[in-house]
Amino acid sequence: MASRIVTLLVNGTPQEVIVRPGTTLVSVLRDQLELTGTKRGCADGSCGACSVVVDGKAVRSCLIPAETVDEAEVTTVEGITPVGGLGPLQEALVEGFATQCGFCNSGMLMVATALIAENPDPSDADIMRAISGNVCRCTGYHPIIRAIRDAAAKMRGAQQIAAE
Amino acid sequence: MDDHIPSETSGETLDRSYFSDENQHDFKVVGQPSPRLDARGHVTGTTRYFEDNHFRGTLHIKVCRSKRHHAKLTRIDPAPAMNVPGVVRVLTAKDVPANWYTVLRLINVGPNDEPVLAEDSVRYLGEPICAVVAESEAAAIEGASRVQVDYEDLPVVLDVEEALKPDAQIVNPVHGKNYFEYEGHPFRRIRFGDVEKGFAEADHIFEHRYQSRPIEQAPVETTGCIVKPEGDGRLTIYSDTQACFFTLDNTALILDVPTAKLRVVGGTVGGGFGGKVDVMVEPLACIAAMLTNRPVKFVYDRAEEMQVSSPRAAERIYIKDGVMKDGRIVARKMTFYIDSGAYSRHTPYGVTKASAHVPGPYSIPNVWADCHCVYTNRTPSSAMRGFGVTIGDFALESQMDRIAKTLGLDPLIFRLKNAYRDGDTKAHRKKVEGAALIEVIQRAAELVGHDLPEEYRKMSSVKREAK
Amino acid sequence: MLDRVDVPSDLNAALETLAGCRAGAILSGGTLLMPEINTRATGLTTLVSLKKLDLAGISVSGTRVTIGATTTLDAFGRDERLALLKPVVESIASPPVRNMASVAGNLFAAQPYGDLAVALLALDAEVEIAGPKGKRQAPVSEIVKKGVAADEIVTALTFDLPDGGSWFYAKTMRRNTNSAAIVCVAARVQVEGGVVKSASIALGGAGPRPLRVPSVEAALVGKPLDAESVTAAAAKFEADCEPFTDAYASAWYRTRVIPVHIRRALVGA
Amino acid sequence: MAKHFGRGFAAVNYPTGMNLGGDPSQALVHATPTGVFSVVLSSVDLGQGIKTIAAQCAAEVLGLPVENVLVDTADTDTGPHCMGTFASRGTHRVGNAVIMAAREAREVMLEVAAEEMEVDAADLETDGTGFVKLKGSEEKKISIMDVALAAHFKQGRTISGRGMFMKPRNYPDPETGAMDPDSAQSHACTVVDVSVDDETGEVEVLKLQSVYELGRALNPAMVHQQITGGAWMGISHALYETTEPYYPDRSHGPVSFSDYLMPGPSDTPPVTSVVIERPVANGPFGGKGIGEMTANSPIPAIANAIFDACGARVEELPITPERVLRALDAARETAVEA
Repeated sequence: MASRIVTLLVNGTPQEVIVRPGTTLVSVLRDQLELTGTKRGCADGSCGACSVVVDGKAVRSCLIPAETVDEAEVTTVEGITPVGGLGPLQEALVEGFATQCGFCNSGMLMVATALIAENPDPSDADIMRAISGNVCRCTGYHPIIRAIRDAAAKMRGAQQIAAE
Repeated sequence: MDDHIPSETSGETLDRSYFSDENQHDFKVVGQPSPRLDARGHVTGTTRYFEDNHFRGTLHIKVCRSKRHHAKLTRIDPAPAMNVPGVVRVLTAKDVPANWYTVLRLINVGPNDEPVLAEDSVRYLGEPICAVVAESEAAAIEGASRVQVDYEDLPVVLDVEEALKPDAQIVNPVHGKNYFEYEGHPFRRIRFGDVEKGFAEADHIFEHRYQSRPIEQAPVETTGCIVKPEGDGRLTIYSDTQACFFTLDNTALILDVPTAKLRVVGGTVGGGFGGKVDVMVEPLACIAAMLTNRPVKFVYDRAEEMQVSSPRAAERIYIKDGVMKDGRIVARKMTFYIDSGAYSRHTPYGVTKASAHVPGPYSIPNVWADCHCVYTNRTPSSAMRGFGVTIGDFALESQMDRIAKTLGLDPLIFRLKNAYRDGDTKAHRKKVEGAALIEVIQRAAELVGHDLPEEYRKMSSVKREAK
Repeated sequence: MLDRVDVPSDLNAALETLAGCRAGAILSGGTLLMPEINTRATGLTTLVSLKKLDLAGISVSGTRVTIGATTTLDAFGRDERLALLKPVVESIASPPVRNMASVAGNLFAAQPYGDLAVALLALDAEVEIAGPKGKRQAPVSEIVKKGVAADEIVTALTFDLPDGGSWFYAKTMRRNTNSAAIVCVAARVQVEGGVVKSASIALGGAGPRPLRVPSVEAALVGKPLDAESVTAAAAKFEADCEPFTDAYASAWYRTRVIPVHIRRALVGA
Repeated sequence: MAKHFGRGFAAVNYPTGMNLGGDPSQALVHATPTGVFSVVLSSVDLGQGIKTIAAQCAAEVLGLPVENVLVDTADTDTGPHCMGTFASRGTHRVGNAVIMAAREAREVMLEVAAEEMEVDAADLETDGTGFVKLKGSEEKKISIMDVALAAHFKQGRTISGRGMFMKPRNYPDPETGAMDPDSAQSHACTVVDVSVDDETGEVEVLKLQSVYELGRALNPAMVHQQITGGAWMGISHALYETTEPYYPDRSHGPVSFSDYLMPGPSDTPPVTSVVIERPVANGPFGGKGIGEMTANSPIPAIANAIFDACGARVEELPITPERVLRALDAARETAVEA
């Protein structure tokens, strides 16, 4: 059984990890890098709690053997949290009472981050499609949808101000 | 799909105009939408759930489970599992100091009717037989698949009414019959008034059957724990239990150790919904930790959470109602068959909770209920949000609708006619206080523009109108 | 348990590894295989990832489309030249899964998953396969039935893009998004002179694999494409289908609604 | 094909707590030297929000902004006993225990303040912003931080309190079922609009409106969280969920979120809710439980709306498209016979 060194750029920081064959990305993040914001809710891709952004795309980190993403750029919930504060999506979830048990939040946030990066003005339908694979058992989804839309609007506003 | 715009059309209102003489206040913090204390932690991924505790050298448990609904175990051979690289130990029933338990023994509900690990028989598909402890999850999975188990099939009981027939195969030998016994009775009883007299007087009889199926709590975080042996000989149990001391005390009984040896750390859980009140993972993880002196993690995978952890019980409910022409219900008889699966867990308690809910929020002079807690060869059921009531409400309120539709009565007026009010006596003899059924119906009618005649708009839970 | 995960950058190396290992499997998007590896004792020891093989990409020449095997469903769905088939892709799973799942992988999804395979079956797609003995081609109908050999790798898919008026696709689900099919209908129906000239209708959710319904197709040819003749033709589905029971629906239910969904797919309500 | 539209109603009650096994919870409250108050529990937050409710209850009693209250839960080495999080008991039981503990701590706090201010403790009150003040005066006041410092370093007192709520165990009468199993009842009425496709049996919930009575909404935003989430779960239970789709047969049990059916983000309608309050004397500031019941009334309301829409009475859960079609078939047969 040959372990391998895998190099990742995680939240902007270069990381080298030694992985046993088939070690999944979620395991590298949580167990080796101790970035425990990314959650494990299943191991089959159906809950969405482990969603992270790899090379600009939201993916399921539980379905990715680390060897296959050598040299990839990975963003986790830790990477979207500004020092000393909250990002707009995080702030909208808090203010909109869109979090209850909190376990789905990281995955939701990463999927929403990827969505807004690509589509700064998503419709409710776009948001619902984007998070359709992320299970939330507490909120009934509507507060989350609202929060993502509010955050997107705020981010557009901020961009406009920056542009002016 | 594009038609749904939740944020535009959903609305949330607090209306203090009802009971306004009772609900005025000058609180400063209470009644305010204070931000959740846990929200920032949740959205930054810094909230610490049990699995976020990381200890070097942690071992992993996976369980070898029954592939049969009901069988004698003629052979359990863990040796092939031990040959898997990374497997450290295989736990069998012999390793569990007090293998037979039932969680509600803490409140003197017995008998102990379930083994932590199966001994000579299995009584449901997925019942734990051995626990494989390994250096990695993959090795534990591989090991669990290699344990050799030989079965001799026994007749299977899956239907609750079949289970209660005199010649039915016994599911659980501890009970010796396929039902939980309530102080000498084969079911929990409610007897109030004379239900047969009520039926004889009634203008109409309505008799219907309702059936639900097991439902999974489905928290996004599955059931699990990490147990860490400490230098002082104690064990710290990082757990997502819904009840820390309940888990601690039950675990100590199974381990046969003083409670002072255990410490449970939890309190922050990724959803429960009743699915984390059984004590399923902590005892085995503790035993493994004690035998290896290593931290041990035992977390259900999603399939275990779906099919092996206790669901909301399936219920079969018969309701017979006697109703007068004017819509007054004069007698209600309910028979519940609540499917406990192979063992008790919390279901005997839920059955009593179901009985206390009969006949719903209505004042009915004659009420009868027989609430059976039935053993079958399926995954034991246990608590879930609304335990004992949710399915009863489906049956009761479906029944109410059928009566109203058949008699041509407005569905809200029919409920108002029968609604309980302060001072009424419920079927379980408790005096009604703080009733507000009438008011929520009145406010709902207003909310949806459903016209109610004035006499029904004027009704009050606080007192009955003079006749 | 896995003792090797290879990420070769050369197809021959991948084929060699696959041929030389005891219990190997191809890893493409991982959305079908990894759940198995994560939760069950699969017996697999080697994974050969196709990720660096340069098999992703879409080329269109006239109406002929060639899609590399590891093209993600997401990339497929974004290609403006394939906009007609975008609804097929968007009916599958959720965006993060589509960001991973590959076009070729969908051919091996167990029913009632594999909606792209249903569409490709209606399009009479061809599958390009590389093996130790070289390359071969096979119709998608054969691949969804028999699969490929353990030492072979699907490298590409080719098909003719239908024109908008002749293409029909409708997937009935239990949820609006992210759901397997109750029934999935994909069809290419050409109408000439007011009557159906040719019909190629494929169904998902109607049997153990994506299947064509020749009895329905035959009954439709020569008839106008209207509710009446489609209803009559759809009624013949049973000769070609083996509806099954799963957690989503019973065989009884699928049998009952298959003709309804064929009609709705082809002529709307 | 036709789409049929219908409306259904359901009205329910739900117990707060369940004391058939005894149902206690405890809380400890103490001040830090700088006047931050720590509430120590072993209660579990599953997402329902007990940490926030405990902080609000303590802050209200102590007269502090909620930011000055910390909640430490749950460690069995340090936290006092709590029976657990279930039976819609958290707000009621733990809330009451926190209030009792906070009152005891408040009493000491006022005594310490009285000594510092050289007035009678009975003449003092809190202003809710972190000061203890003389009743009727705006000038004569002392910050709670100064009170705590004085207690710790000058007067040598602990500003702390112990709280407990227990409704003693009740035993049902085996013959009649007479019992006193709970502390209060909350109430709800739900109105649901649906459409039913009579060819496929598919049901769409178009609108869900509810009115709840729960004593006192201690945190209205969190009450609405429960209502919105519970409505979703109610729809899910009504139309989608089971681990045994062919019960009592055990085949085809789902094992992942791919095959265990629940509605996704685009499958449920907007939820409108109104909350009315009838405070209960035994509750924390009049509050009762609402956590569990929000999934209950939507289920029969949906069943009844389906009947209203198309005459199909489905007596089984979940109300799958298949069961709707079979009920429609049965209704048609009955109509033909009639």
